[in-house]
Amino acid sequence: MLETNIKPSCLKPEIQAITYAGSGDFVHLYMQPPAWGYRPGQFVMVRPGEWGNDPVWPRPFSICEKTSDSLRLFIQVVGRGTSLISRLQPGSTLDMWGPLGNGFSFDPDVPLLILAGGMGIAPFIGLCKRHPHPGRINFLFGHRMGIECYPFAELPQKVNKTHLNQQTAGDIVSFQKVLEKRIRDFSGRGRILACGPSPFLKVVRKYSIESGADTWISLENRMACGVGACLGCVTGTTTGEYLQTCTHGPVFRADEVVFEEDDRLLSAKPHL
Amino acid sequence: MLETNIKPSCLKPEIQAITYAGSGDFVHLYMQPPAWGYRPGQFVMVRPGEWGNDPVWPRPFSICEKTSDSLRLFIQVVGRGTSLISRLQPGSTLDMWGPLGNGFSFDPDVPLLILAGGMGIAPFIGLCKRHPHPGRINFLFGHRMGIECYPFAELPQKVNKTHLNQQTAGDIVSFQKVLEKRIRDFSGRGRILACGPSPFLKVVRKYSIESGADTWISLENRMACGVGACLGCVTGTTTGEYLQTCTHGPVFRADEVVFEEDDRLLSAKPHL
Amino acid sequence: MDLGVTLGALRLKNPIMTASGTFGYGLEFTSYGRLEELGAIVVKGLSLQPRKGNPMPRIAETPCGMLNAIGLQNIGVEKFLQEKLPRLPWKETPVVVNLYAQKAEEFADLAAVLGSEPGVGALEVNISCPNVRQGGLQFGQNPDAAVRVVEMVKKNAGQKPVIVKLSPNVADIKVIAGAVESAGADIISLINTIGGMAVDIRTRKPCLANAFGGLSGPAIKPVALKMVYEVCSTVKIPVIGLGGITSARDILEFILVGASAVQIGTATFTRPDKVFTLVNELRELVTQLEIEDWARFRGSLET
Amino acid sequence: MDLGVTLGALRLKNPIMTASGTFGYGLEFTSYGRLEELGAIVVKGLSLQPRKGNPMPRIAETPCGMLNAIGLQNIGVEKFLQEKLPRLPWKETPVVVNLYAQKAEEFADLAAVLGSEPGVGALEVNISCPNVRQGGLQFGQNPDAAVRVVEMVKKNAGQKPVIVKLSPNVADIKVIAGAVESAGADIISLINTIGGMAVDIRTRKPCLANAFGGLSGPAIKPVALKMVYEVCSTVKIPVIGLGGITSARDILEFILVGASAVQIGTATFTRPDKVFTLVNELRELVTQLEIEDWARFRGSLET
Ligand SMILES: Cc1cc2nc3c(=O)[nH]c(=O)nc-3n(C[C@H](O)[C@H](O)[C@H](O)COP(=O)(O)OP(=O)(O)OC[C@H]3O[C@@H](n4cnc5c(N)ncnc54)[C@H](O)[C@@H]3O)c2cc1C
Ligand SMILES: Cc1cc2nc3c(=O)[nH]c(=O)nc-3n(C[C@H](O)[C@H](O)[C@H](O)COP(=O)(O)OP(=O)(O)OC[C@H]3O[C@@H](n4cnc5c(N)ncnc54)[C@H](O)[C@@H]3O)c2cc1C
Ligand SMILES: Cc1cc2nc3c(=O)[nH]c(=O)nc-3n(C[C@H](O)[C@H](O)[C@H](O)COP(=O)(O)O)c2cc1C
Ligand SMILES: Cc1cc2nc3c(=O)[nH]c(=O)nc-3n(C[C@H](O)[C@H](O)[C@H](O)COP(=O)(O)O)c2cc1C
Ligand code: FES
Ligand code: FES
Repeated sequence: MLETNIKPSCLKPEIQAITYAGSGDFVHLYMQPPAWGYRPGQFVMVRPGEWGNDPVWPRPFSICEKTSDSLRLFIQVVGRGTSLISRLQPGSTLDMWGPLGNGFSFDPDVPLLILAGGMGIAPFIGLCKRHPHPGRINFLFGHRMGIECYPFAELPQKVNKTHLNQQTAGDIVSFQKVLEKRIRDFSGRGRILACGPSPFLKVVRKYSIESGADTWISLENRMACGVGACLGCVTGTTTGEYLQTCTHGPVFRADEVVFEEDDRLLSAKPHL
Repeated sequence: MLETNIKPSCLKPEIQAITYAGSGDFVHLYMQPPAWGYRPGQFVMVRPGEWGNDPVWPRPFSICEKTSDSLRLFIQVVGRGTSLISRLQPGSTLDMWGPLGNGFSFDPDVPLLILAGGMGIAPFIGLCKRHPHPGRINFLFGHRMGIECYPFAELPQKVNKTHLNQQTAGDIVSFQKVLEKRIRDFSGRGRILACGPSPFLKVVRKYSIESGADTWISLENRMACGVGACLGCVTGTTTGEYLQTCTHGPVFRADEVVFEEDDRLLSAKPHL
Repeated sequence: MDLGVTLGALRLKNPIMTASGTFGYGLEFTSYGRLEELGAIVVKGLSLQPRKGNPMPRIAETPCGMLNAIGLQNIGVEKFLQEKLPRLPWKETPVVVNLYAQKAEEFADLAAVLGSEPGVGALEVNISCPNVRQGGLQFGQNPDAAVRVVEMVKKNAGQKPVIVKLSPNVADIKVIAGAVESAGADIISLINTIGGMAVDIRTRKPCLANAFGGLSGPAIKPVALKMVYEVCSTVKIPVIGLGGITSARDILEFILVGASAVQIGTATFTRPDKVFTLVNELRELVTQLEIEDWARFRGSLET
Repeated sequence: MDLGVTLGALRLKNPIMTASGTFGYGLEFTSYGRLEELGAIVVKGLSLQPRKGNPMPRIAETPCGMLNAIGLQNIGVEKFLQEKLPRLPWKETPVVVNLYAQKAEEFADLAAVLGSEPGVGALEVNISCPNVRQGGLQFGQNPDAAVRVVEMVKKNAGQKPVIVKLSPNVADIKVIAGAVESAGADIISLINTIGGMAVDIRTRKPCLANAFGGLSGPAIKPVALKMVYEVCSTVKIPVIGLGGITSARDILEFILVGASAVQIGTATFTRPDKVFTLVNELRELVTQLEIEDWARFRGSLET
């Protein structure tokens, strides 16, 4: 699973296709494939050429999958930027740089428990498809929209997968119970990888620390540069530092990061 | 020729079609037709919904033609706004208000000499097509790009028309000579209507004043509101006032307006 | 919820006012909406005598904003009172007259003319225009000069509420806000435009004949929001917030930091019925967010 | 044409510098371009001791711009000199160290540490950070305090050119520019960010943990251009212009109003190779406009 050619570059790929799943808010964006390889959990920064001066920032997206034909992102429309992206036309170009961040690291021979919340499924599509032993993967997926919105069905047959719909407050409580049980049961048997909205990651982190599980979580902090320069995306760590999520992460050991009291970032987060 | 229902309104028409003539820089934009009538020389302000916060201003365009099927604008790409407009897709919507300004007024029974420079042809397409006696129209058209870029061939057969290509400095000089001769010859025989870039209008104005011709020119000042409120589009008049081009114009008697020494507006004007 | 707000003696049926200079004399917009539905109409800055304004070009587009240097072209206060005001629905919607003068005494004279006009709902004293050589910033950047103007206007304005419009072109907005409050201002409005410039590298000339202009539009919203917040934390009188507002969300942002009402300026150029549609959008958003009354929402920002 | 410019003792192979805080320590960008091709590299603001910076969130997007309140997180000057500077191509491209301190004495100490470092091309004294409680604007808004800092830095900086970076959050930029020139500044750079704020109407909290932040990006270009023009008309020392630059055209606009060089800040976030590609774009535009030398083009604006 270790890629050797992971030198990031800044490209101007053309959009090959845009498809929608379940609703117009769930977008699969296919672009000309870059020359680089990547590690699942790494991401790219994307900024369509036509944005001109507004919005100023690019938007970070996990690399969902890369084949010899294309690079694919899986994007949910949650605000202005993603809404503009969802209306792009094939043939138009993007500014794109990556692969960025550290990505998930794991031993393919060791069992994996993957915990994905909503759009947190994106990096695991490529991961599971490329995994040499998909039978060693346990996959728990929590989602709020209909399952047809997510590429859940694409996960290899052999992956041991469950999905849980969360519509009501009751659903969320029972999902958290399932999460707790799975984490406790799995602790000591392999590595746990988690990606999803911050409230979800907070819960995963809590149970992981309590049960001493070897859990790695991928953060979705707001980002401006993606390359470690602006210090806008930092996360607090247990050593009392602020580390750039874009370069030191987005994947951190669950017990290494601190979620600040301040939950402004989370409050408006619509995707799970 | 007098329209009765000219009450402006603010609409959100859908784009029906975009076609290009001669080059991708010459755009015919067809929209759902508004309920109002208009007078040739009137214009609309247009701002695509997707512009968000940037660019801030709408863009003014002469009403090229209105049929029961559609409202049509003829637009040359000269900068950021027109470039964005040229890439709009059918089905997307625009904020549009109009009809604005005074438009050309003339007696259909009196001969007309129309002088159009470049995109200044736009308002005259509808005018000539609706004119009850096109045989009474003399049409002189100066253009810099190939004639296939302009809807010149659409002018009714009976219109007595000439076009002159201006590629070189020499062409411009000889075009100005033709202009002078035509204006002098026509003076006293009817009304002259002119539309085009400011350097062209300056020349038309000069010869018209010299020969005492009854000439009306349509100005293309930069506009923000289009409704007389911002005072950003004013033109100096011989009475020493500043009048809003968008409401008191865009059509003025040639001897009524003053072109300010300051030619900042003109300098960057690419369209003739 | 009732959208109405009260700013001292000034009662508005909703917090949405037009911003001076972007809504003409109001009558330009009758084709696009019902003036009666607005919170208030603020008209173009008026001076004692008509003014011709600055030479052209007067406006330039900038990223998410614009520069203007109109130079306060206006028909003069008399002509306004005779020809425009009677045609405005001032009984239903307060008409606020924005005042411009070059000397404190002239401001006082304007106030005297307007103070007894039944159709005038309030005076807005513009001590913040960056586009005129005299009488703009010299008051807005100088607390003592500002105090003098405000005191003189107050003396002549009769019962009319006096709004003082502040300039953002200062190091600390709280100082001038405190000064005009102590001088007797009934209401503060801010911000006016921020000084700016645009140039053309081909002609090597400024894009505006006046060289400098005032920056407005969405670009300046963060600056406006901060200053409105600071002023609201400083003064006790009601504050009208403006600068780059384009949406109902923007309006609530200004109220959240403490404004009692807002003004819509450059956004009017994006669509002439903008200010009218905002009234409905605001009503919907307030319902959606379950805001129950302005008093509890206003200034409820947690810091 | 040779794009090289000379700012007193500072020679750049082209006028394009990076802006402090938007280019990290430079090394973050080696995958995206050759640092050797830049006019100069200005690194993140450094203090004597490492700083943790402000709590999160620290950044917010705004129309055509952004707010930041990083709070000068940095690794401290010593670590920079040991771990970063040796890996930068300082022989080919001057490395400018941006200084932050809370007291004039600390600025002097920083200058003493850096003054004898061969790898340091110039010092940029940041007296304009709006995001820290102490040591930012208290110098940048107060000519006397600014003069004191500049004099103390100059005393310790040896032969290194001292750039003083000004804040736009003042009533009259010419006053502070004149003061720092008279205090011995070799070069002035401006503008730093404009104070601003963003709030979230749902959570009713500021979007930044620090409540206030600094506004940067295209939104502020007109403000920057005006202030650079004003400073260039006031002082005799070279001026570095910045604020919202995203294109070669923007660069020429700043040079047209008098700047000798420019810095690229927020635009770097739109594409990490931006500053590198701008060098080529500038070369092309200069050729297209038939600009023959900087000396004749610089400050040639006709007003
Ligand atoms: C490493 C990483 C990987 C990600 N992978 C995916 C993915 O595969 N698919 C996907 O749909 N989304 C992904 N996201 C989230 C995605 O970047 C945001 O949803 C997107 O930037 C929102 O942009 P917007 O303009 O539509 O929203 P905005 O209108 O800007 O804001 C809407 C909401 O999104 C949050 N947000 C805004 N910008 C960012 C940002 N730059 N980073 C994080 N949150 C932001 C805001 O706080 C707000 O709550 C990822 C984020 C990170 C950091
Ligand atoms: C009453 C009127 C009728 C017009 N009719 C037509 C028409 O039928 N077809 C057509 O192609 N063009 C017409 N124009 C001109 C058209 O409005 C401008 O070409 C357009 O606004 C340029 O927008 P931009 O963003 O592409 O250019 P920018 O990038 O903004 O600027 C490019 C050039 O256009 C000039 N310009 C910019 N904005 C305006 C503006 N609002 N008004 C005038 N000039 C401007 C600038 O000074 C600059 O020289 C008309 C203008 C007016 C005032
Ligand atoms: C074209 C124009 C003309 C203006 N004229 C005036 C004026 O006469 N008096 C005044 O107090 N403010 C005037 N202003 C400032 C606005 O009222 C407002 O303070 C500023 O534009 C910021 O708000 P906005 O961003 O919503 O436009 C003018 C602004 C513009 C754009
Ligand atoms: C994220 C960020 C961090 C910054 N950090 C610093 C800093 O450490 N020191 C400094 O002098 N300026 C700092 N600035 C200000 C920039 O150097 C620059 O003055 C400002 O952003 C305006 O330029 P721009 O519009 O091109 O970004 C920072 C700006 C941003 C956006
Ligand atoms: S996004 Fe800039 S440091 Fe991470
Ligand atoms: S464009 Fe606003 S007054 Fe004419």
